[in-house]
Amino acid sequence: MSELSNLYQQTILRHNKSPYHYGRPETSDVVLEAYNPLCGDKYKIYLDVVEDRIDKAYFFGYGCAISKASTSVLVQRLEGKKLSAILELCQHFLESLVRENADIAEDEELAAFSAARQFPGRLKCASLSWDSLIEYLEISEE
Amino acid sequence: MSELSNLYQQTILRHNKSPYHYGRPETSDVVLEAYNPLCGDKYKIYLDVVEDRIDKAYFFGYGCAISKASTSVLVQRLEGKKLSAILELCQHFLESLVRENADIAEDEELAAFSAARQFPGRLKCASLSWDSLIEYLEISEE
Amino acid sequence: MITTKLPDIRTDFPLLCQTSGDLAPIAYLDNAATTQKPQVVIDAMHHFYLHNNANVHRGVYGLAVAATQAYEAVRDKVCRFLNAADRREIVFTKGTTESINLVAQSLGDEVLKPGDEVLITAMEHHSNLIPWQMLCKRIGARLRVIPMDDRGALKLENLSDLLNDRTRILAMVHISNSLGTINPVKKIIQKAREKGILVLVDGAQSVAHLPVDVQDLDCDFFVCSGHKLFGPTGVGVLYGKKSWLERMQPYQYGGEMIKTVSFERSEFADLPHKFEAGTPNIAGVVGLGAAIDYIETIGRPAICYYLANLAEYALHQLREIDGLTIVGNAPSRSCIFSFTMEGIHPHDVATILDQQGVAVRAGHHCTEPVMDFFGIPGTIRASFALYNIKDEVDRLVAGLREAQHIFS
Amino acid sequence: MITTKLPDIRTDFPLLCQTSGDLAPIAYLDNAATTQKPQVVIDAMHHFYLHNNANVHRGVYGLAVAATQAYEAVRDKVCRFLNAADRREIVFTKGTTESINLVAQSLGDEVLKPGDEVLITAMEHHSNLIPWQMLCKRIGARLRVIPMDDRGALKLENLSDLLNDRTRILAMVHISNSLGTINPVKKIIQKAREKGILVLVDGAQSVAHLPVDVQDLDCDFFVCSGHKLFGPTGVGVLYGKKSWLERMQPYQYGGEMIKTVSFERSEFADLPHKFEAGTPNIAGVVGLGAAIDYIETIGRPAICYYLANLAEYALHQLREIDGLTIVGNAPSRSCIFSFTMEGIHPHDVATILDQQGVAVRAGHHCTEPVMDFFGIPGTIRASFALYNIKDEVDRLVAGLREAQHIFS
Ligand SMILES: Cc1ncc(COP(=O)(O)O)c(C=O)c1O
Ligand SMILES: Cc1ncc(COP(=O)(O)O)c(C=O)c1O
Repeated sequence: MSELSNLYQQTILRHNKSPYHYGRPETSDVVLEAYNPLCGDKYKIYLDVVEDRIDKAYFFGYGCAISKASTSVLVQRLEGKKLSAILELCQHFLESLVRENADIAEDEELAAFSAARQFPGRLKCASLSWDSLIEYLEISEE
Repeated sequence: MSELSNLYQQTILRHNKSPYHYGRPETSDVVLEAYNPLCGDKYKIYLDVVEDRIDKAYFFGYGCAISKASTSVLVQRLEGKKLSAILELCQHFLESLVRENADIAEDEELAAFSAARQFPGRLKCASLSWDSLIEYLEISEE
Repeated sequence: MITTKLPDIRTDFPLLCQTSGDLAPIAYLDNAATTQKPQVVIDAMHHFYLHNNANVHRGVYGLAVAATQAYEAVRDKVCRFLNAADRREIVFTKGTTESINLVAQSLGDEVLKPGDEVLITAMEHHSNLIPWQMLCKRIGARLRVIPMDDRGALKLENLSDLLNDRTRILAMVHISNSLGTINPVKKIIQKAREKGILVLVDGAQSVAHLPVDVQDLDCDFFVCSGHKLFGPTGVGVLYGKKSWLERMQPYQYGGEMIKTVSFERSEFADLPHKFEAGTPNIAGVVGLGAAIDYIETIGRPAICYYLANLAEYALHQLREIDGLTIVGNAPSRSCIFSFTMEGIHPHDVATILDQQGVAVRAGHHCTEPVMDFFGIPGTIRASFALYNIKDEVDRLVAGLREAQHIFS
Repeated sequence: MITTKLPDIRTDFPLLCQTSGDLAPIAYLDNAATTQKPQVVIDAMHHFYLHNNANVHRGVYGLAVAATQAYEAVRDKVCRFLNAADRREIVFTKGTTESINLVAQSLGDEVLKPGDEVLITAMEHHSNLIPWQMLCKRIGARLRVIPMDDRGALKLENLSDLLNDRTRILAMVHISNSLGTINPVKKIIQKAREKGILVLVDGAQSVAHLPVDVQDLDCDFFVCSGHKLFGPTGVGVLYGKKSWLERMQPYQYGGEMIKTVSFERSEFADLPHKFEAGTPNIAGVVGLGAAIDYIETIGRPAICYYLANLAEYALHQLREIDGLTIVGNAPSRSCIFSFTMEGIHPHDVATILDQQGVAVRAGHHCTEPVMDFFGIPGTIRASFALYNIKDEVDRLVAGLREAQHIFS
């Protein structure tokens, strides 16, 4: 059961129970949808963007502990950051789901999801919201 | 090669080479078609029926040695016979293709086709025209 | 022989006996998705490829004749297995989904006019829903639904409204793959017959659980998949009454399904070949034959009885777990259990069970409208087959408690 | 490595090594109908059922993930094997026949209007003829045919007439299964492209003989069958350019091919799943993957070169036989030989050969119009694969002489 406790460790369970900025703001500049048709997990991510920075981030929706916690830690890391830095972070995080990534390994909360490497059936749960955000960032970059 | 020479024995080769009443009469009472869509063999059988007897029989068409010889020996045995006797003969012949049939075993020419029992892929060739005739006889009986 | 104990058949299924390190063998509880294969089925296909492999129907040489005989012998077997009246009523397809699409496509234009109605139930698998939905859309017909109650049992009070003068086709699942409900298909078919409505029964789940007699049911079509019946993937069955199959257009065109062909026109072959265009899954059909032999050696009444007992035990054990809600509590049920757990998402439950060697499915089980009805995004589903044992129920329950512990 | 001698691979194919009594092993010369399977292919399926068997795509547990990975890995393999640009352009079907029917059905209404034309060749297999014939009939379009000369080579002089403003689809066989002709598909495709005509290539015979590069060919669709490629029955491939596949309607409806479903409407999944409704032939796909690995170990250029040599030898030997007429003498030919024998019906030849352990096919080979063109009801066909050897050509020739002897 050691691999297992690695995936369902305190970080993830805690974020699942008390997700960061979980709710629907009345207004927001950007609303992203992260949806996995295979399992039905679906989140809305609400962003306020000021110039090239994200000012406020919220999310709301339904899904498993992994996808919910992963969205929560994502949202928590967005506020105040530059879009370019966020894109880089997302890319590092996605890499960490496939192989060791030094930047992520140092961030204890993000590193918790690396255990998903042992659970290929759950990788998409960890990456779901990050994938949507990358898509948005890449489109706005163009 | 002993099974083989059993199938392609003199009777069959001879009838294939010089089939009995092979040709198209100018008129005839009944024309039957014996057609195997799987291999393309196709014969027309021309019958003159007088009361409950077959008076004249001819055939014409194209097919393998087995089907041609089998049609030839069939046609040869029709003339002058009562329809009911022909039906019985046909049934005995078809049986002889599946298992020993005493009546057929005595008729050297017909018995030649019993070797087809060893060649399930060729059974239909031996029975083709006989099947069509039975179908016709059964319908006219009704 | 009717007994709560099946002969010790687990060892017939090699995958169920695999161990790695000191882990217990897998408790495979996803049989509604696909079943494991007994060694005899694997061997039958192996034997076919080693000794009989050739294309069917047109070959003169011995090997091709042997292949054809092996293939056609299974048609006879399926005919007996479903108690069809005529072997030509058995068409081999690649699975339940293809069988249903074939009927919807080939029969649709024959029987359906704008304004007509097709009736399904509230618990259909997507495979028995979307083909009819698309057909109705194409023709301008109306898709109607027999509703269910919150136990997941069909509500039949208004059946005579739903089976009305415009109803042409009734397509319904025999056993629900997400609720476990066993529908009273025979009774419903009788009602439909009185009004001359054509009936298709989706037997994907039922063939492995119940003895099926298509003449007794008196359905027009019955469909199922080999892979849910201990047979190989890629092979399925369409049973259809001859009078219907004869009226229907071919579904696919190609080799083996024709009488004559020219550039101007083609004439189609007789049943069942009219519906079997191209080289079929010959080895797969042979494997299906071995699966049927296997099932008949054990006996379907024995299987049915055994599973009923196992279901009772499982139901009792699952009900003991606080915070577990069974979805699907119809009075007549099979050995398929869907449930949710308070505060834990189905996927998390499935992962935690997997780590304990218990394989269950999580999700909507290709029945989204069922999930919508219950207002849930998905369930955990444990589905049992003849080789499952009480010990595996216990392992499931222990795993569920562990999940609760982790999420507590 | 280019050599006239392939490594000694016969022993890889267990059926080819079976002997009974003191009979020689079978000389299997019906490879255009279906090929024999190497042990590695049989073992791959065996291994799948023993270790990985589960349904694909939706399972969370390890077994289901392993099954999904095994299945999807073959998509990558096929993608590389055909050199497709994108793995989503590879759709698994049950065979060539289904692949063609899928395209004709799902694309037909998209591109074809009354009065339009579909162009095929005079040497199409029924599978690449009837689907277009029926489509044309349904739409009110016209089916036209690229003619051939009496060697069985396409007559391309009037190609620009045939590829005209009304032509929407060109469907043609790469290697004729009854004549052995290798068609200059690349050259023809270029002409079609200039006019924006959509092209489907029937590669049922070519994939086992030639290296195929769909991007180099620049065809819109390429179709083939696993069982003619040393893989299992019941699995085939449809390659289609993404832009086309995206425009096309799904062919079958059911599980796995949807995004969301309600009783009112359904939204379909992305490529390639949109075209893979229902449980696929998972073990069959895994077997196909092993077959591709096997072919690539030997190398397609080596196979191609080996077969060209064998073809030359066979052609020379057959020409030596008086009273034997080869049907199909195109300058560019593969290792498939059709012929007739004076005074002996093809079926009789095949039976006599069978008794000598030589398996050939007799009949119209699902190309009736080709037989009509040559004014014959059928031919004897000997078709060779990479495991065939010169000794088998000699056995064929000896058998043919024996047939002549019997009928003399
Ligand atoms: C050229 C050609 N096209 C299509 C087919 C049909 O293939 P399948 O029967 O595997 O669907 C064949 C096989 O006979 C063929 O040779
Ligand atoms: C009730 C029901 N119908 C249809 C299907 C579809 O079967 P297949 O995927 O074998 O085509 C299934 C299998 O999931 C099922 O359970």
